[in-house]
Amino acid sequence: TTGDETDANTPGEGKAKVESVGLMLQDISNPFFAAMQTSMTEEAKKQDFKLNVQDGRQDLAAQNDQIDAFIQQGVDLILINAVDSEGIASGVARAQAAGVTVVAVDVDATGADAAVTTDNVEAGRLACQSLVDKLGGKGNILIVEGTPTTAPQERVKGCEEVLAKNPDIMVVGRQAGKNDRASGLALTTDMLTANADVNGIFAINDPEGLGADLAVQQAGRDGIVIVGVDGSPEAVLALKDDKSNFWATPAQDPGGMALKALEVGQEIVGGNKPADRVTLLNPTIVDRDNVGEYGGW
Amino acid sequence: MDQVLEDSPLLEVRGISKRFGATQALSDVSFDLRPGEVHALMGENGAGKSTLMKIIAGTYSPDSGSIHMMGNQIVMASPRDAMTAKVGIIHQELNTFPEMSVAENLAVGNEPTTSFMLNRRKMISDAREKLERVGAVNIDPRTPIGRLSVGMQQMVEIARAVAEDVKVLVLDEPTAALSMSESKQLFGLIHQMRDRGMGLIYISHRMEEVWELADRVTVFRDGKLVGTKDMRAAGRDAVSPNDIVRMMVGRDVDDLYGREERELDKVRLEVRDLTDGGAIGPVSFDVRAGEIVTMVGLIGAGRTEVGRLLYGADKVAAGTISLDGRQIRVRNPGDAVAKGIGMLPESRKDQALFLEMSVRDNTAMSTLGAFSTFGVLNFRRMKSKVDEIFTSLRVRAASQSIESRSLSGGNQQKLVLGRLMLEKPALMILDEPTRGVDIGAKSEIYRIIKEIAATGTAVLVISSDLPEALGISDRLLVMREGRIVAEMDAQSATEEVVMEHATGVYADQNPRMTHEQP
Amino acid sequence: MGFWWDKVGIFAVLVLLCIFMSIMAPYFLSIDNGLNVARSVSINAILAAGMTMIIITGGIDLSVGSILAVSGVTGVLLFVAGVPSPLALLGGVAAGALAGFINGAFVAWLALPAFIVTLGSMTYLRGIAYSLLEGQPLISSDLGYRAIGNGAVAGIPTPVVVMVVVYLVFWFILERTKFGRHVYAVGGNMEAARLAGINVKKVLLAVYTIGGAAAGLAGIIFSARVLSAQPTAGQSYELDAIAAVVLGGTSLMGGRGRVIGTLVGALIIGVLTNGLVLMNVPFFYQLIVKGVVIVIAVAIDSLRRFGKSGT
Amino acid sequence: MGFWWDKVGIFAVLVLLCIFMSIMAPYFLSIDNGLNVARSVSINAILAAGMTMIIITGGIDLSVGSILAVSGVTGVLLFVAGVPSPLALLGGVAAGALAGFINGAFVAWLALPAFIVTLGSMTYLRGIAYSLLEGQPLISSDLGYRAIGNGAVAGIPTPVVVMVVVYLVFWFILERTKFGRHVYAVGGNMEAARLAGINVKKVLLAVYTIGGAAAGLAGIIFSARVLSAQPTAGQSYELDAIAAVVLGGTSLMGGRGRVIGTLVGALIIGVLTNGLVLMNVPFFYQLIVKGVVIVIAVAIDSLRRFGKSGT
Ligand SMILES: Nc1ncnc2c1ncn2[C@@H]1O[C@H](COP(=O)(O)OP(=O)(O)OP(=O)(O)O)[C@@H](O)[C@H]1O
Ligand SMILES: Nc1ncnc2c1ncn2[C@@H]1O[C@H](COP(=O)(O)OP(=O)(O)OP(=O)(O)O)[C@@H](O)[C@H]1O
Ligand SMILES: [Mg+2]
Ligand SMILES: [Mg+2]
Repeated sequence: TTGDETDANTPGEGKAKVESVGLMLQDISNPFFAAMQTSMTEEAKKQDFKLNVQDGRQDLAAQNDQIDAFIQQGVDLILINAVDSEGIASGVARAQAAGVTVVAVDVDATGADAAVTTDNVEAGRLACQSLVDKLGGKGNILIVEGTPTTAPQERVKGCEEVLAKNPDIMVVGRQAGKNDRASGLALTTDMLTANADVNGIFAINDPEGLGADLAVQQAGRDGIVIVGVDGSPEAVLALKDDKSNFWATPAQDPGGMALKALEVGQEIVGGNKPADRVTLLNPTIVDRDNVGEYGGW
Repeated sequence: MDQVLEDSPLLEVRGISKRFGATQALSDVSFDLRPGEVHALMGENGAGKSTLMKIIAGTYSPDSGSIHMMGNQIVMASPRDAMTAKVGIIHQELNTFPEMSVAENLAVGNEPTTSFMLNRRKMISDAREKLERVGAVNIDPRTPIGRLSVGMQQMVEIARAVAEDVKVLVLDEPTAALSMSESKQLFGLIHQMRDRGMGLIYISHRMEEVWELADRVTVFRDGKLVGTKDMRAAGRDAVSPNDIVRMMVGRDVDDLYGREERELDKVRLEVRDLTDGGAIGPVSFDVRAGEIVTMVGLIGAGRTEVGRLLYGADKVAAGTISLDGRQIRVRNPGDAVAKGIGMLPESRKDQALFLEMSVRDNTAMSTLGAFSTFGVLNFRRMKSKVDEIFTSLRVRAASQSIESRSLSGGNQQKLVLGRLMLEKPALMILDEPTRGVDIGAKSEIYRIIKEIAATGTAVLVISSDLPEALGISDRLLVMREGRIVAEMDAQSATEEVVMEHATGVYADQNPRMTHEQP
Repeated sequence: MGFWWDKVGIFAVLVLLCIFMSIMAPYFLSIDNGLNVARSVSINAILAAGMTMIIITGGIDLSVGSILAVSGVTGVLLFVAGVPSPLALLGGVAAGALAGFINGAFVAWLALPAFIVTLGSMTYLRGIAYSLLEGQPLISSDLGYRAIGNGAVAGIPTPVVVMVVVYLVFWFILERTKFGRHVYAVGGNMEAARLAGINVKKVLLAVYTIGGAAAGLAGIIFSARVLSAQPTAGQSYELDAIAAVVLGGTSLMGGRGRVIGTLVGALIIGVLTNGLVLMNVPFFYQLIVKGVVIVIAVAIDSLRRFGKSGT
Repeated sequence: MGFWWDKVGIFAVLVLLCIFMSIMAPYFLSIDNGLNVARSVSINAILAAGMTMIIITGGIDLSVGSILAVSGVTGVLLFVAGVPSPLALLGGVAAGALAGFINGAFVAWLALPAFIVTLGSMTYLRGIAYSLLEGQPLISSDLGYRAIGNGAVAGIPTPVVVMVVVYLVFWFILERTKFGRHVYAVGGNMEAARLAGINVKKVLLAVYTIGGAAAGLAGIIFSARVLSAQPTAGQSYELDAIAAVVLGGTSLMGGRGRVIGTLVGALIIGVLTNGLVLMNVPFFYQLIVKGVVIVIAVAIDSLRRFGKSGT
């Protein structure tokens, strides 16, 4: 559809020229997803394809409409970061029926040709294992949950698996925030008031964890270990900051994940289905001890 | 009066025109006001009187023409400009702030301050002073104005305008909501102001008032000035009310009330010891089929309240209501309509009209059930029935689908009357049926009321217009402080006697009444 | 220009917008995309139809998004529990009507301000939607009434067909029935309506119940579209619905408005959203453009008022 | 019971709620927690103060949450760009005032309905907040005016001190100045206000600008509290602010209301949120309880109206 065909990127073995890509993110206002946008925008310039990025605003119906608009535009490939992995299935099917390749990113999407995801359950496991280890297997902790969408819920699930194996860890408070710094701060402040003896906090992502960190500092409480999830730049700063109580974050690489999904998608369009439908990118734990070696997003 | 002043008008408008959409409200009107005179404006509803006044007061800007004060052309771009020019106005419609106290209402736009802070104490003392000036001493400046009756609120509005140190005062139907005694008080005030050399423009549909007050009368018709009669120069006898009516309506209205004998049938409405549990009642009275009974009294006497109790608009605490010999309980207005009671409320704008709906919908609103099958409206039936009503009431409306907002006051009043007629009620309560209605429309409304009575309907009128009450009724009920204090035959009653009972101040000890109730 | 503009006003804005989009966005002007827009508009349009009636009475319903969620969840739960799908569908709509009825009860009987009543119910209904499913979406790929979200009738997507039927029904109720006249009367002058013998409370109760039922229907379509019960569904939809109503010329003061205008308003929002996606406008700028267009649209529309009053 | 209840009404609800929480939630009744509640309430309370004034004129401002975001972002961006922190702070407040002024211009000059104007600006201002930062939060741990969010004056958290000052100022403006009277007059009867010589447009413009400035101040506090510029800040805060105003007895019809009531309303919401968290009530049930309490609170409060009208 674009008139000026340049051969800047030579299709590798089986890699086909993908001319236009639709990227659907569940919530661009979250830095994690915004990082996907950034890396894809750069890549689009580099490889010279058309990129259309849409924000799902945590709304499944909006994502459905966006799929229809992408079909309309005749994109070759949709990279979808669904609000809900199964709720998006009907939209995915429509896209495929229209001949569009669909690759799920970060969160699997039922029926997608392929998926490149982080194991969010594993991320939750890693975070809480790190917390439990740091606490020496016992203590009182708080959990700051997120919005009731797939990724935050899986992280909590992973954490609970670890906690189940550590009966000396008591969850004394759990509240759900909005995945952001402000709600992490507000909820933690209140939970700290209700619980004089808190040793650790698990937050489902870094913004909430960093908000919890602010709450702990403002409350003048010492020795509380905080873990988040994501490995975001702010978390890295906190890990290097002496005043901070932030201890660890399982790092994911949103930008890399999006690029990987692009690559898989290009392969599929070129006729090479990957052996495994799902490419799992496992998170690695970044903590105060190894933060120096972490490359960041 | 100084000769020079006499010659140069205080206020003069030249060649004013104003158009609203398709309506030419004023065309090329020139008009003047001299110091020390009361200049009355008369004309049918929609003739353009209020529009001209609003232009003088800076509310509207004219499409063409100019305004001059004492020979100098001035620009009236906003109400502020009018204030600066010392032009005061009492608008036809109430312009109160219902959530504010009387004192705050009186101060709005001109709040007393010390340094930059509000001076509330002064606000209240100022208010007392202003109220005193118009003789409304019984109003507490701290009451929220929304709790006062319409008449009381009107007195506050008058106090607000009069208190200004104004040179020109416009009074646009100030007495429409007032009863005789408040009106008298106002007239005294008007005389004082005139004698101080102020110029007053007085708009009214009540010929008696104009006759009592005016030095000159100017008549408007269809946005044009028809003519001016100088009664001071020519002498009052040189002009007759009929001359003016003819200028207004274009024909004679010789017998406004058209008094005639009516056949009275059996008692339709029987009210016994009705009370709201508070200031109203207990009242007892009857109205017979075909009879027109009018409740008169001062504002706040409780007439409206009695009407509302009968109609189920307010809660009855005790007492009985019987219609055609059967005792009924009226729970709410819907119930009242179903049981054969109809009411024309006191304030058509606030309580009766749906201004944005068509005149047809307005007329049929209470009887839509009769025009529908299974809730689906039959427009043809509705249209022809409304047509019928409009013809018999002589409603002037461009079509049935225009918004009722665009009708003149008199025609709006007829819409509501038409609504009642469609209900075919056994009892019709008419609260101030001719408030703000021009003389031509008035005579028609009187004719309609009598026609309704002639069909055997019991008609209970509430009126503050004494000549009207005396003119159209068979019987009068005089109310004071929530009770009926006297009942009399309208034929033999006089204004003086009615006033004595209404005020409780008896001049002679031999009242010509049929009997007095306890 | 009074009359002509009065009728045409906002419709002209829609036409202009479509012309603009056809020029700027390739793919915009096609039957398929037209159907896309209609389908994506359908849920908001159905919410907005009920909202129109409520706003005409001088009220408002902030809880429509939450009602949508509760109804969608109820429908799917019923189906999953084995209730025959037509009944499950009706159950969802009934849940919406019940939620609306409760709103109406507070507004009509206790005379509480609709804004705060529905702000409250927006919150507790969301909580109910979550707790019905413990926060997890419930997937039902074989949902019995999936066709209402994904099917098509003679090439027209079913949600669009439902939307058209809903608008015909609302138009009929408002324009052609006694009840419709009463709705306008209550909104135009509540005291006058009462004194004219209208049972104001009953009208209010009915209007909120109907609005709730419409939101319930929208919830059913939503869940059929995504083949699952989503407790997060419909968040902040109330604002889009209200925007459609107001763009369509219905006054928030009550007493005036037409459901056809609302449909045009909903289409404006839908065309705008769709067109901006097709034009590949970055998300942040979409928000800016959308906000500005909403303000400009009402500004243009208000010209007719200026035209009318002559000032 | 008229007068007494009139004054006390919603305050009694607050007291009851506090008593209930003291019994149910350990730690609720402590100075520290009291300060927590006050601090967490401060942002909403400041938004609600401006909202009160706007609602008294019969208007509404749905954009306060977005203004908060834009102002917070502006302040941090200025600081990061090297502007001295008092000026950066003022810059943020000024950005809020400007946004409010634009709202006011549409409402006052074009006579557009405030609801739709601010619905539009809510959308475009959010877009602006995002695009200023390209969607990413900007962390600034050494923010020059961090004390306004995290500091304390004589043991009282600074945001609480700011809140109290804001309320004193608003109380003074509304109760003790001529401008305040004009605000009530415009809301009570706009036409009458115009006829009384009040410059209605100027009043409206001023009120929206002041409301915007208050939201701007809230934005500064927000960003100082989280030590960063957050483009997502303040989403749906407008509803909490309006809830506080209405709970506080201000009529959405305009002309009536008091800023002290709003503070009580904001505290009710704050105490409720805090208490439910202290009681460790799960999120879903919090929503249910919160929604129900809001409705019950206005219902209780409306008793006074019934008491008054006697029906
Ligand atoms: N704001 C307005 N918009 C449109 N038309 C108006 C407006 N104000 C007045 N009119 C029309 O202008 C004409 C003159 O109205 P105006 O109020 O001046 O009459 P009036 O002589 O005062 O009548 P009344 O005796 O009933 O008070 C009427 O046809 C009226 O409908
Ligand atoms: N001095 C007063 N101060 C306050 N309220 C008053 C006063 N006098 C009367 N009212 C109010 O007026 C109402 C009774 O007047 P109502 O309207 O029934 O009388 P009315 O005879 O029809 O007079 P109007 O001509 O004003 O309608 C009551 O609600 C009462 O509270
Ligand atoms: Mg007039
Ligand atoms: Mg009366």
